Amino acid sequence: MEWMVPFVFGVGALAPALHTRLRVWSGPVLALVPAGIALYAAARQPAISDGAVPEFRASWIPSLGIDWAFRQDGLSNLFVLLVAGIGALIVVYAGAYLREHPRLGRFYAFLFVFMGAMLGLVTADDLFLLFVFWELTTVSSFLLIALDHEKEAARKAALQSLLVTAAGGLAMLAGFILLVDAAGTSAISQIVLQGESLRAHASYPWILALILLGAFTKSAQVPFHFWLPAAMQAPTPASAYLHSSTMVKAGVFLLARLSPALGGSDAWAATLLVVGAATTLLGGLLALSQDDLKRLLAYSTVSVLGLLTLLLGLGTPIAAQAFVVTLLAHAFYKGALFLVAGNVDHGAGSRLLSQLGGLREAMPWTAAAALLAGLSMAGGPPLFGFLAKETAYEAVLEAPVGSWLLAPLVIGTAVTLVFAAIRVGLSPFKGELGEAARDAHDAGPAMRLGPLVLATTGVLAGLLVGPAERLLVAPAASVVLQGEAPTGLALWHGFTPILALSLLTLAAGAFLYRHRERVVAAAAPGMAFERRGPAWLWDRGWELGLAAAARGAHAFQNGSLRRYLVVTLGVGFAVVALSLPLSDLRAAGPTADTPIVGIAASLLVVFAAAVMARARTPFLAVAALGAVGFGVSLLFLMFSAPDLALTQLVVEVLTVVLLALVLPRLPRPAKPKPARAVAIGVAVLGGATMAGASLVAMAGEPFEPISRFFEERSVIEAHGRNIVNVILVDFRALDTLGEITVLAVTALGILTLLRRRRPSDAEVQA
Amino acid sequence: MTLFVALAIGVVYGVSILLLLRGSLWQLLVGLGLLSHGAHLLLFAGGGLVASAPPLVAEGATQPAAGSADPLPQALVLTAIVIAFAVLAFALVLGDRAAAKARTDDLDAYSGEPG
Amino acid sequence: MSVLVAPLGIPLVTALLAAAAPRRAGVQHAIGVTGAALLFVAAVRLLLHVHGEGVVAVQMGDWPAPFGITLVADLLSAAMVAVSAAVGLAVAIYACAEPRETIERGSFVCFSHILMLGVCGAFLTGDLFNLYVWFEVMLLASFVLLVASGERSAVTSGVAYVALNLLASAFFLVAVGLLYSQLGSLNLADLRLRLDLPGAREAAGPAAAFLLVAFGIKAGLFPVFFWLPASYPTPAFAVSALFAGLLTKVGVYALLRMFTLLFPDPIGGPLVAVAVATMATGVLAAASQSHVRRILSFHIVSQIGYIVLGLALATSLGVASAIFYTLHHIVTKTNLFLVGGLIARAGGGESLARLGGISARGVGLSLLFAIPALSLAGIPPLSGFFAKLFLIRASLQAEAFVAAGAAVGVGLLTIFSMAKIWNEAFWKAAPEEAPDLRLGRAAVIACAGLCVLTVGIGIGAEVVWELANDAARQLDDPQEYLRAVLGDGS
Amino acid sequence: MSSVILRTAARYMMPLLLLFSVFLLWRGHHEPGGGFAGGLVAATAFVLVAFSEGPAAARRSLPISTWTLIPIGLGLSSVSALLPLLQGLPPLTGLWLPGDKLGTPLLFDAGVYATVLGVVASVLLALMEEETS
Repeated sequence: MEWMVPFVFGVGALAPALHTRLRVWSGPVLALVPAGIALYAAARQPAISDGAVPEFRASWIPSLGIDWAFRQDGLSNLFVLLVAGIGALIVVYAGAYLREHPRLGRFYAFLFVFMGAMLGLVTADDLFLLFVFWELTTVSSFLLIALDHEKEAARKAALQSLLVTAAGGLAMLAGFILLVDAAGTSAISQIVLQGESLRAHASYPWILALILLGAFTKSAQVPFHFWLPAAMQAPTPASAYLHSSTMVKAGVFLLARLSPALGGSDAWAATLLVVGAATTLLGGLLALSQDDLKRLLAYSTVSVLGLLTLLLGLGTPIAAQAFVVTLLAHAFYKGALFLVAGNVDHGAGSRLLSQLGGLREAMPWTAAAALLAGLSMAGGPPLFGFLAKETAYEAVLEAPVGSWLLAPLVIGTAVTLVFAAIRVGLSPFKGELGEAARDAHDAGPAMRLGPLVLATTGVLAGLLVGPAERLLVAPAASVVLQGEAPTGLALWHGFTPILALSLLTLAAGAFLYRHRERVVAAAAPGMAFERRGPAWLWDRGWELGLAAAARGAHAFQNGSLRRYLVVTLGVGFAVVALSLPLSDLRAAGPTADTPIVGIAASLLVVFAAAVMARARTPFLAVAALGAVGFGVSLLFLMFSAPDLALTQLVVEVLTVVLLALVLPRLPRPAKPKPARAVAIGVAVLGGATMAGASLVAMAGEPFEPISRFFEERSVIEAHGRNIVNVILVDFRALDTLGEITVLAVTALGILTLLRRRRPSDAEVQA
Repeated sequence: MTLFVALAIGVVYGVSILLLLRGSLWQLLVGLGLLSHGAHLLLFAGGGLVASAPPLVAEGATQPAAGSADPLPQALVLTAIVIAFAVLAFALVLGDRAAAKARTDDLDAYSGEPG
Repeated sequence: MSVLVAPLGIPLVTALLAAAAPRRAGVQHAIGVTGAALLFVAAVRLLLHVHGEGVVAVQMGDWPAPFGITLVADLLSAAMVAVSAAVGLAVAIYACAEPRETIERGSFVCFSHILMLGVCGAFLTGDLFNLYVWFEVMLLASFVLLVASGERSAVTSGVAYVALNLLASAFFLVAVGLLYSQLGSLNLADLRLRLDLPGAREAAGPAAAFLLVAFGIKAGLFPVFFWLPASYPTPAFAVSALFAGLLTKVGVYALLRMFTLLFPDPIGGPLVAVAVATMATGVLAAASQSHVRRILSFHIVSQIGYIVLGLALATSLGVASAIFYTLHHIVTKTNLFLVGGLIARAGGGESLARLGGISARGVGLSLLFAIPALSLAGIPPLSGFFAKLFLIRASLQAEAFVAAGAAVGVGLLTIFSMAKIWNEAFWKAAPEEAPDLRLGRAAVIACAGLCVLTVGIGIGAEVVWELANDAARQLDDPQEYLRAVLGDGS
Repeated sequence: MSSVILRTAARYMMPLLLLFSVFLLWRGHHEPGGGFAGGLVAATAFVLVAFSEGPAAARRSLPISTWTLIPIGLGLSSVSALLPLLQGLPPLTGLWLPGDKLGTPLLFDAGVYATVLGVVASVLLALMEEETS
């Protein structure tokens, strides 16, 4: 099983090349890969249902405890079967559906990357490894939604889904880190054994909140549900695969996976019940008024995802069973219906219910699949969807808390789903031929295969409920429960209240359908709300946030070098000023002598600098700068630095020459700008700080400086009596080597700049 | 003496900051030239101000006279002076080239922001 | 000894040769790529040597420490040199596909190797003033590279770059003076010993503040990062890629070195706040840009925030995370700037509004962008994911919850930025007929090589993390460093 | 600028200044002076001539281009830095001829002298040439 992910990724990488070779056969050939994996998983399933748990574990990043670890228990393998099995059908379907699409090769590649990531996600036995695959599904979903990326709507939808799910993913990562920290291991199979101690852990509330955020965004729970209908921009095969049967289930999968560890607390139950209930209800209501087949299916998917969350929140054995059955049933019928929608779109040229009708004869195969899948969705016996509805009813009726509220809510939502099922499964095919379907034709065999197989599976699973329960449902449910799963799933339990409710639901749905115009009209305001709901808030939030960021960025990095200098100097000197020990600035250093010439030189520096501050012309400023340099040179000379004095003097002469050459060529302001108050403030701060710093520098010398060594060795070992020079060319010659490199670079740089001058002058004159 | 030198350093820094913040290209360049004097003086003064005792060894002696000035800061300042000169030369030529393109003394034209 | 000298000698000699050789592109590139390759080999050799045998030091001029200048490489230095040499090699190869004029007139090969000399010198020196000198070497080389094109945007932004960086240098120089006046030494190891004596740390407080300001500006911390986004988008792509990868990271390195070796006491809250502010302002500003290299430049600021956060946490895990992040960032960011050049070439500009349809030019370019972009955005299993994972973990363990939250939020905005470039440049239909320029095989090879590194640091995160962890441990307990520099007498 | 006095002065000053600069270099190891100061003084000599007789004349007064002095200087210093490697000593180790009068540190200083002279003279002359052109 550890080979599945790299193998599928590898196939994905080769897919485009394969596609250019095989053309129309690429779909069927590529489908062999997931089909093989599905068979492999199916072959293992009997053993797994008997309690075997194949494992693989190899060390990846030992210092983090991250392993390349996989585990195939009942829940994992159920998902492997779904992902690979449906994947095979989707690949075949896509090969035909997107036959004319110029990017079919890329589509395959993305799809296989997704498939590999999804397989990894459901089998990973390491939280961080799971997260790796989690993010890869997000990225591949992004790429698939915008396969037609010339359309702006597709790009926007892709970005929106990316941001919503990535935001949740990042929160979840933080939650994982805390969880791993609390549990002391990142192995999921270990973590789920520590439920009690984890729930008592101090960071449990954070862990729970952050991980739920990740699961809810991924599984399109209210208020993050909006990205899913928008994601219907994806080509239909991707919608059927990612956005109904597999990827959106990753969130609830994670909840199911971690429910032994995190579940069972009041916070868990309350959050999942409230969010799940809100999601299922809202999804059902919003589905009522949809005209576009895919959007209708998307909202009904949201509704089912909410139901699944709600069931996990209940936490009872029967709820766990209902969870697995609902999940399976939904995967079959929703996958089928999406493909039906694709066929209708393909064959009749429209996905709008208001334009469709009477396709029964033109599209018999598709109609048959639609009917079966729709019946399952509606929960009609003897299909698997019927079982799903019955167990779900049972679970909410027996809910430990709030069944008085949950039961009517779930049943009411089920009615809306019946209504939706009839509209999708039946209405396009019966009655008169719709306006958009004059020359409709049924899809070819490759596109019939998927819907028919999926729809039939729903029937078979219903009829063979016994084996299905023993082989698929119970092993998965027992993982969720960490214990014995309930048994006794059957089509016929006698005349029970639940059966009555079930039939009532169907009847109510049919009743709504009879008055469909009024239902659709009555539900339409819901969409107005939706358009101003979380999606609107999310988009506006980004818009406003980015606009504010742009304003902020522009106000800060505002293109004023003057401002940059003020802030840099102001902040710099403020930081430094804070560090000065004002209390013990000892003014009198160890040097007692105060030669008159020294005082005069200092005052010359002060005076010349003051002149510079007031100078309005470069000429005066340069002369004053020269005077400053002369004063500094004098100070060097007075205080025992003849080398410095000499060098400074010559440099000063050369500096004046340099300035005299360049400054007159610079543009001159029309009139000088006044010194701003803030500039004066920063200057005072800087000047005072540096005066203070220099006092600090002159005050202390408690340590013997390393230069004693130079004094002792200069003559004996370095054979020079000018210690400063010996330091420069021997003791610290590396500094000097660096310095002359700097000089050389500067000269070459100036040369480069000067060479640039001439052509630009010519340009100016031209 | 330390007070006078500290005063000189403070004023040199204050004035050079003022020049940098005038928003004028030529004053920025002159200010950078002045700034280096302040840094050199501080580096130099940090080694201690010792009058009339240069770190030279008399002919025939093996060590300088006791109490002579610390040679290390002098060596550092010496290289710093030469570097500062070279950097100032580069900054001046760059300023000249930039001014030839921007054709203004207003510093805000030299901040690299488009528009 | 030669393991330490080679990373300095090779770029110096290469630069001299390039300056002396004829200014023909072919000759220059031959010298440049050979020099960069040799430097890379030398750097890897140094890393292996330090990894195997511990900290190495060599006393220049054979004068004993702390009196002469010591070159010293611990794991941090060696790793930084190695990864810098790797991106240096990639840039040298990439430059072969840059327009001839950029290379010939700007003496790119000569100056880029001097830049590498300064970078390696800064990483390898064990002496404070010598560090200043290497900073100047690097800075001057970057000045010249930045303005070599002579174009208006380059020379005008060059003024801002030069002015602000000279201010930082002045702060640095004052710090050297203060530290020497207080402690009487320049050798970093010796300074550490002196700082451990009673009263020394208080006396050195102002010097520490000056160092913080100087390296804060160099590293591009909030609120003193102005010079960076102003100048990085202007020069040739090979140049800005070199800057993006290396310049700020030398500042970061200096911060890491100073505030572990010399001043190990945590700065704490204020620095965490600065780090968070750096992350946030950088990423928010990036989100509002619509020019490829401006977006990327602001992201450098943001990523520097992450790195400094690791340092600010002042835990061993935090420092190790910071080192890991730095290594990842150097590779990834250099690559993004290089690929930015390919995008500009393929789409005829850098403004997102005018770009489009690049994904139609083939899978290759798309992948070259997607890998570093996804890595920067922190998508697993690429290097950036682990970098963020380590950092968030370190923050949570240090109970810096706000910082961890900020790291997560900034991560989301980074994803947004990268997706924005992707949406606009790659997916949007091309607004106008883009010139069908050739990308240049050398450029593609360089980018692909860095992509492999990014994936490698991700998949092989264990190796790099071990390295970062060991490096952090050496910083945490400097005994080995001190012994290597000062001998057993310390 | 080019008054007769200046020109005459420059003509006599130039060799004197150059001589003085070499003297500074030579004695620098023992008395104030050295490569930096020497190189700077030599550069002023060129600037002086350039001011009085124009940059072209200043260039003519030296047999080689001021630009070539830079790599020569850097080369001299680098060679003296790397020479000790041949003996297995760390770079920049001082090697002295018998008598301790001549050694690699002096060669190094000569490199400094040449580099400083080359850089300063080249830059200033180039700027002045621009001015006159």
